[in-house]
Amino acid sequence: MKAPTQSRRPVDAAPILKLQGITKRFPGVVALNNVDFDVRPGEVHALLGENGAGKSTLMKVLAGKHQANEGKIILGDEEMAFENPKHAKRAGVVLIHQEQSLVPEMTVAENIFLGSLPRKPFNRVDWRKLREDTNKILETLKCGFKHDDLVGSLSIAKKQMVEIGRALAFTPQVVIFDEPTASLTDHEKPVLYDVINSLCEQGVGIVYISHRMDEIFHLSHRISVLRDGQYTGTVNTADTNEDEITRMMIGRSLELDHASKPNDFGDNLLEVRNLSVKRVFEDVSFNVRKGEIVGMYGLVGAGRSEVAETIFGLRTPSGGEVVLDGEVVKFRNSHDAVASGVALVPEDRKDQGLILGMNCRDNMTMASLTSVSSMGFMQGAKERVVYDKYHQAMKIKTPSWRQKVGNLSGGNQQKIVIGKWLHTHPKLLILDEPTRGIDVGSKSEIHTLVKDLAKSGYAVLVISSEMPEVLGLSNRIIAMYDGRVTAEFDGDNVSEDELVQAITGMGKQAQAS
Amino acid sequence: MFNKTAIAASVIMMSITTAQAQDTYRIGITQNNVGVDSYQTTYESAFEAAAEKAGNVDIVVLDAGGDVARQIGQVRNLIQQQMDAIIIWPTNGQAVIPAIRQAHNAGIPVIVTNSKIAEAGLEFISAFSGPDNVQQGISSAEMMCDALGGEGKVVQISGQPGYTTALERATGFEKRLPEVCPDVELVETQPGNWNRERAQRVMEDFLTKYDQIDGVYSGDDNMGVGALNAAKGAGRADEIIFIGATNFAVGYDAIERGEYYGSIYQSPVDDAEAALQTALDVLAGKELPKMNFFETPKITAENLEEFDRPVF
Amino acid sequence: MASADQPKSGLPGVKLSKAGVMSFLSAQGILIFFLLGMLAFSLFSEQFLSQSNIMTVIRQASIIGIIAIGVTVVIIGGNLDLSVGSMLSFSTVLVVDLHDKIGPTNAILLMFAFTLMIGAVNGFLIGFLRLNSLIVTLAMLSAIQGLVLIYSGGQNVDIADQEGTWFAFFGRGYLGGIAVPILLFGLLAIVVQIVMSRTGYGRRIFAVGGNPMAAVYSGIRKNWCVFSTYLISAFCVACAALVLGSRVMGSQNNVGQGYELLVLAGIILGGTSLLGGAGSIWKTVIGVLMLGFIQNGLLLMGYPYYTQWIVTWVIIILAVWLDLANKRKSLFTTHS
Amino acid sequence: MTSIKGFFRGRAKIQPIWIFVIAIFIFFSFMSEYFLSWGNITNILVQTSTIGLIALGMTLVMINGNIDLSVGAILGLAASLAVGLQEISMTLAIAAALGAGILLGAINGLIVWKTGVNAFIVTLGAMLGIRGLLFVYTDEQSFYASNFAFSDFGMSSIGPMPVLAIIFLVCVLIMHLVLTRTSHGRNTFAVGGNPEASIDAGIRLGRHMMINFIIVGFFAALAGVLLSSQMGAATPNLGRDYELWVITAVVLGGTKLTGGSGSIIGTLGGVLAIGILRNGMNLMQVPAFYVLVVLGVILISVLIIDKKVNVPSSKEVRI
Repeated sequence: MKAPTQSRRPVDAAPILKLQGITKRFPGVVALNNVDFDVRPGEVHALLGENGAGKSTLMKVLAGKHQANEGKIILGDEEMAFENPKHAKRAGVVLIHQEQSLVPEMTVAENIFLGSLPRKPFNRVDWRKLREDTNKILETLKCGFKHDDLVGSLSIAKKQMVEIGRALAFTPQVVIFDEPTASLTDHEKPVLYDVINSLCEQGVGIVYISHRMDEIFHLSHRISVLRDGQYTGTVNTADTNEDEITRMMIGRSLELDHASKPNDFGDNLLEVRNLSVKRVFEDVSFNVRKGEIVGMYGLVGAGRSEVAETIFGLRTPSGGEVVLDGEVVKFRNSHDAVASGVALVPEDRKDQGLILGMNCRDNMTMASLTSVSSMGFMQGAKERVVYDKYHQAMKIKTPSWRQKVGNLSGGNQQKIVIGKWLHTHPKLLILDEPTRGIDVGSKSEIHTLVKDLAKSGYAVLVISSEMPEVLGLSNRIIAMYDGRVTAEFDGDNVSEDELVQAITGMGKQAQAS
Repeated sequence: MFNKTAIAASVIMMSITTAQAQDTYRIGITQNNVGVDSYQTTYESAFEAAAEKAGNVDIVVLDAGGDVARQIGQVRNLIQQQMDAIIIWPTNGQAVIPAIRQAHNAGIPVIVTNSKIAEAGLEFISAFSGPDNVQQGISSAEMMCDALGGEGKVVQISGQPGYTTALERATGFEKRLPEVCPDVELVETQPGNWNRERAQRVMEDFLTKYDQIDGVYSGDDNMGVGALNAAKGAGRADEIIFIGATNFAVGYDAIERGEYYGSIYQSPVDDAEAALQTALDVLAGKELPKMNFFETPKITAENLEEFDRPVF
Repeated sequence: MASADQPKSGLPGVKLSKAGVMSFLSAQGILIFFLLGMLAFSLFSEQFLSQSNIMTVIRQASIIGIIAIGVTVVIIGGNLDLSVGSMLSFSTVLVVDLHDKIGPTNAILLMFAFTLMIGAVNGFLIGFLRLNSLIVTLAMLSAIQGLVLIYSGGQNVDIADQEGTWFAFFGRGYLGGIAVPILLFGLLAIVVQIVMSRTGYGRRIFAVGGNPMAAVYSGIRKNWCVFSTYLISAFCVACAALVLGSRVMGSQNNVGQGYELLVLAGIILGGTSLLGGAGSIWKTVIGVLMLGFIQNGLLLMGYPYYTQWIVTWVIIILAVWLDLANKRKSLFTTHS
Repeated sequence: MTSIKGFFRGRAKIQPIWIFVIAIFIFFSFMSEYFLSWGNITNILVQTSTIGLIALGMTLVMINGNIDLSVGAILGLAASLAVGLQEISMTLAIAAALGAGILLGAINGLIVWKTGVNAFIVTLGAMLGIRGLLFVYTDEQSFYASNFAFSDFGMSSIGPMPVLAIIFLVCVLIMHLVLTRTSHGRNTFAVGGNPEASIDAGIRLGRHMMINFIIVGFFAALAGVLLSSQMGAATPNLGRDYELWVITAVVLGGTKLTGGSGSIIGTLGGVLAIGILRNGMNLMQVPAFYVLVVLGVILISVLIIDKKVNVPSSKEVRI
C-alpha cells in the first residue's frame, strides 16, 4: 500500500444523517459535550480523535447502543430516537464493531443474519434463502470463506469481514466502520476499500473511524475531529493536510517538551534478548536503563502487550531470554515477577487491573499485601497510610477509601492501578496504554508522574498507540509491527513520518540509531 | 450360629443338600440398595456364600441402588439373559410389578425376597420369601406394652416412607398397640429413613417437643440406637423404653447393657438362604405356599443369650 | 484464561431503583427474614424459643454449618464444591472404622490426612488443571461414594465401646454448658471469618473470586489460592466428620448423601452469591441456622419435615428478587 | 496431535464421546456374550430414555448458558400426577403431568429471566421446593395404577422396537431439528455464545431462555410419565439425583457449561455412554461400588481431554 496520492472532493448533497448537540454523560465523566456531526449520501466521512476523545461513544449513540442525554439524531427528515441497535439497524444505521460481536459456534451465514434469520412456517429457518442471501453478500466481499464455515474457525481478519457482511445484510443508509483495518493484513485492506467504494457508489453514507492518516486521506471526502468529547471542526479532505488534522486532534501542534524528560541514566536494568512466543511475536530485543523512559510504539495487535506480559511472567517464552539487573530471569508466574521488582500496569484496566467490586484501598494494596500485613494479618492502619500516601500524591478524587473502584472515573481508576504498583517498589515499571480512555487532566498528571518516577531512578517502559504520548515521554522509542521490532529511535530526534512508517510496516528498512 | 432359628435353618440346610445337582441353574438377583446398611450387605455376601455351597447355581448379583427405574432395567436385563429364575428384592412394592409380570410372561419364575409386593402382583410371582413384617410390628407392640406396664406415651421412628417394610412394621405396630394396651398413646410418627443420624435428629426434636416420652419404637435397630443416642444426650434415656426391629449388633450390645429393651431378631443370612432355597425349590418343581416366612423372634435381655450377636 | 474473553451475559430486566429502601432490604433482607420467621414460629409454638430447643437446633445445624463454612470459602474463590457430601461419608466411615482398629488419636489424624488428600485432588484438578469445578466435584461426588463403599465393603461401621472413649467429646461433650459441636462450629466460623476478612490470604481469595484475571495481573498465585480453598473445604468436612462420627458413634456409608445440596441451600439462603468474590461466613452461619430453625419450627408446629423445602424455595425466590445486585451475570461465564 | 485436534474441532463435529461409545460398545461385545443382542440393545435404549429425554431439554438450557437442577423433582412430580390422577381420567392425568412440567419450567425461566440471578441458585431452590410439593401431594406414599393398560403401554413394542425407545429416538430427532433448523434453536446458540451481540442483534434473550426452561420442564415431565408407565406406579423419591446424571451426560456429550456450544447428537452419545457403561458393567458383574468410581473417573478424564484438545496453549495468557 502506498501513501495517499489523491484526495477526494466532497460530495455535494444534503446530509442523510445529522447529529445535533449530542451530549452523553456517564457517571463522573462527560463523554460527549454538544457534538454536531453529519453524513452525506455517497461520501466517506472520517471521524478522528485521540483515544478517549469520544469517537466510540458517539458512534454507539448513533447506532442505538447508548442513548444521548441531550441532542437530536435526524435521519432523512425524521428525528429518531434509537432505543437499541436493532432499531437503528432497521432504520438503516449500522455499526461495525471494533470488538468482535460474533458467535463462534455458528456459521458465517447465521452470524451475518444473526437475530433476523429468514423463516419458513413453524419457526423453521429458510436455509436456502439464507444461503443465497449470504452468497450475494460474500460475493461483494470477495473473501476466501464460505457461507457454512464456522466463524470460530476463521482468522481475525476474516471475522472482521463477516462483521462487515452483517452490516451489508441490512441494505443500510449509513454504515459506521470503527477501526476496520486494525486487524486486517495489507492483502485484505484493498478488498475493504473496494467494499467501501461500492457502498458509496450506491449512495450509502460511510462514517470511518481510524487512526491511520494514510487510510483516511486515501478514502475520505471529509474529516471531522473530536477532542475530549468536544467537536473541534470538520474539513474537506482535499483542503487539508496531516499537520492541520493533528493540531485539531491534540489542540496544539506537536510541541514537545523534551526538556522535562529524564536525562540521567544508569546501568541497564532490563535487557530483552531475542525474545519470542510462538505465533505471537518473534525475536524481540531491546533494553531499558535505570532512570530512562523507553516507549514502545505500535498498533493494536502488533504484539506489544504480549511482550510486556512475557516479561511479567504471564506467558512462557518459546525462545530468547530476559535479563533483569544483570541476571537472567525465568519467571514461572506473575508472582515471581513482582517479587523481582517488575510491575505491569495492564492495558485493560477493568478486566486486568482492578477488582471492580472491591474498594479503593483494597485495590491499592492488592499487589503488596505482605507489606501491609504482619504475621499474615492485614494491618488496617498501615493500609490506610499507604492509601492516603498515593491518594494525596496522585490527587485521586474519591469521596472515601471505601468507595468501590467500579464507581470511579477512568482517570482515578488508572491512578489507583499505578499506585498499586508503586507501592510494590518496583525496579522496572511497565505501563501498557496508561492513559487510554481517561480525561486530559488526569492524562497530563500521569505523564508528569511517569517522568518523575524515571527521574527518581525507575526504569520505565511505556507502551502506547498514541504518538504524542510516546514522543512526549520517551527517551528512546521501540517501534513494533506484526510481532517484530521494526526500528529503534532516539525519542528527541525522530519525525512523525519515520514513526508512522515503522509501525505500519512501510519502512521496514528504516533502522535508525 | 443358630439357636432359636435353628429349626428353620436346619430345614433350609437339609433341602439345600437334597436339591441334587442334576442341572446348573442360572439365577439372577436384583437387590434393593446394597451398601446403604449392613443388613443388605450381609445379605448379599450370605447369598453368594449359599450359592457357592449349593454348587449347582450360577448367580448374577445386581444392585438397584435404591432406584426403582434402575431395578426395572435390571429385571429386563435378567430376562434378556434368559435366567432360570429371578429373585427380586423390591425397591418398591408396586412399581416393580410390571417388570415382574414381564418376567412371568417370559416364562421365568420370580421369587420376591425380604420385602413384599402389593396384592396385584402376587399372581405373577412364584413365591415370596422373607420376614413377616406385619407380625414384627405386632410383636414390637406387644413388647412395648409389656415394658410400659400398660400406660404411657410413645413415639415412632419409621423407615423410608413408601417402602413396604417400613409401612408393614408401622401398620402392625399401630394396629396392635391399642388392642393390647389401650392406655398407651402413640403421639407422633416421623420417618428416620433407615438412617441413624437422621433418627437421632428426629428424636432430639421429639425430646424438645414432648416433656413426657415413655417409649420409642424404631423401624430398625440402626435408627433405634440413634434415638437412644439422642435420649442419652438429653439425659432422658433412663425414663424411656427403646424397642426396635431387625436386631443390629449395636442394638444387641445395648440390650446387653440394659439400655435397650428389646428388638426383633432377623438374620440376613437366614433371609438370603431362604430366598435361594425358595428359588431352587421352585425350579425343582416343588409345591410351595405363596408366602414363605422365616421366623423372626422377639429378643430382649431375658432371652439374649439364646441368640448370637449379629454380625452386622 | 478464558474468563476475559467470555462476554458477560447482559440480561435485560429490572433496573435497581428506589435505591434507599431496596438496598437496605437487600443488605439486611436475610436478617429480617430470619427474625420475622423466628417471631412467627415462637407465636405458634411455645417450646420454639426455649433454650433447650435453640441449643438443639444449633447443634443439629452445626454439621451442615461446619461444612458450609468451607464451601463458602470455595465459593468466594469463584468455584463450587459438590463433593462434600460424599467426602463427609468417606471421612465419617474412616474415622469410625479406624477408631477401634488404631485408637482414636491415630484414627483422627489419619482421617484428616486422607480427607485433605481428597481436597488436594479437587484442588489440583480445579486450581492447576483449571477444569470446571461443578463437573469435577460432581464426578468426585460419585467416585468418592464408590470409594467409601469399596473401603467398608458396604458394612456399617460402629464404635464398640461408646461410653469409654474420649472420642465422644466431639459430638456429645459439653464445655461450659455448651455442646462441643456448637463450640466447634462457632470457633471455626470465627477463625475462618477472621482469616477471610483480616488476612492477606483472605484478601487474595476475594480477589481471585472477584476478578481472576486482575488477581493474576497483580502477582497473586491464583492456582495456589484455588487449590487452598479446596483444602479448607476438606478440612471443614473432616471437622464435620469428627462431630458426626462421635455423635452417632457409627456410620452408614451414605451418611453424607445430599449434604452438598443442603449446604448450598444454606449458603444461598445466607445471601452469598455463587459468582465469587463476595460473601461472608456470617451470612452463611445465618443461612444455615435459618435452615435449621425452619425445619425445627415447622416440625414443632406439626408439619411434616418436607414442608421446610417448600418454605426454603419460597424464601430463596424472595431473597433472589430482593438481591438484585447479583444480576446481569451468569454463573458459568465468570469461571470456566 | 494437530490432526486429531482438527478432527475434533472441525466442521465434521464428530463428538469425541462417540469414539468412546463405539470403543466401549466393542469392548463389552467381547466381554459379555449377552451384550451384543437386539434385546439388550433395545434394553439399553429404554433404560437410557429417562435420563436421555431430560438431557435433550437440558442441552438446550445449557447451550443457552443456564442450568436446571430441578428436573429430577419435576420428573417425580409428573410421575405421581400421571398415576395419581388416573382414577379421574387417564387423559387428564397425563395432561396434568405434562402441564405441571411446563408450568414449573416456566416459573424457573421467568425467575431467571426477570431477576438475572444465575439459574443454579434458582433451580436449586426449585429442586427442593418441588420435591416438597411432591411429598405434600403424595403424603410420601407411592401411587399405583389401577389397571395394567398403563404399564402395558410402557412395556409394549412395535415390531422389534420398544415403544419407549421409539419415543426417545423420535424426540432426539425432533430436538436435533429444533436445535439445528429452527430460528429458536439457532438463537439459543447465539444467546449462549455471545449474549451481548445477541442483544444488539435484537434477539430476545429472555424469551428464548424461558422457552428452553419450558422445554426442559416438558421433557422432565414426559420422562416422568413414561417412567411411571414402565412401573405402573410412581414413588415420591423417583428422580432423585437424576439432575446430576443428566448434567453429566450432557457434559460428556460436549456441551459447554459456559454456553454457546453443544449438540443433541453429542448428548445422545453422552447418554448412551452412561447407559452402555452401566449395562455392560452389570453384565460383566462389576460390583456396583466400582461402577460409581469408574463413572467419576471417566467424567474427569473427558474434561481433561477436552481441555487439552480445545485450548490453544501458546495464545493464552497463563493465569
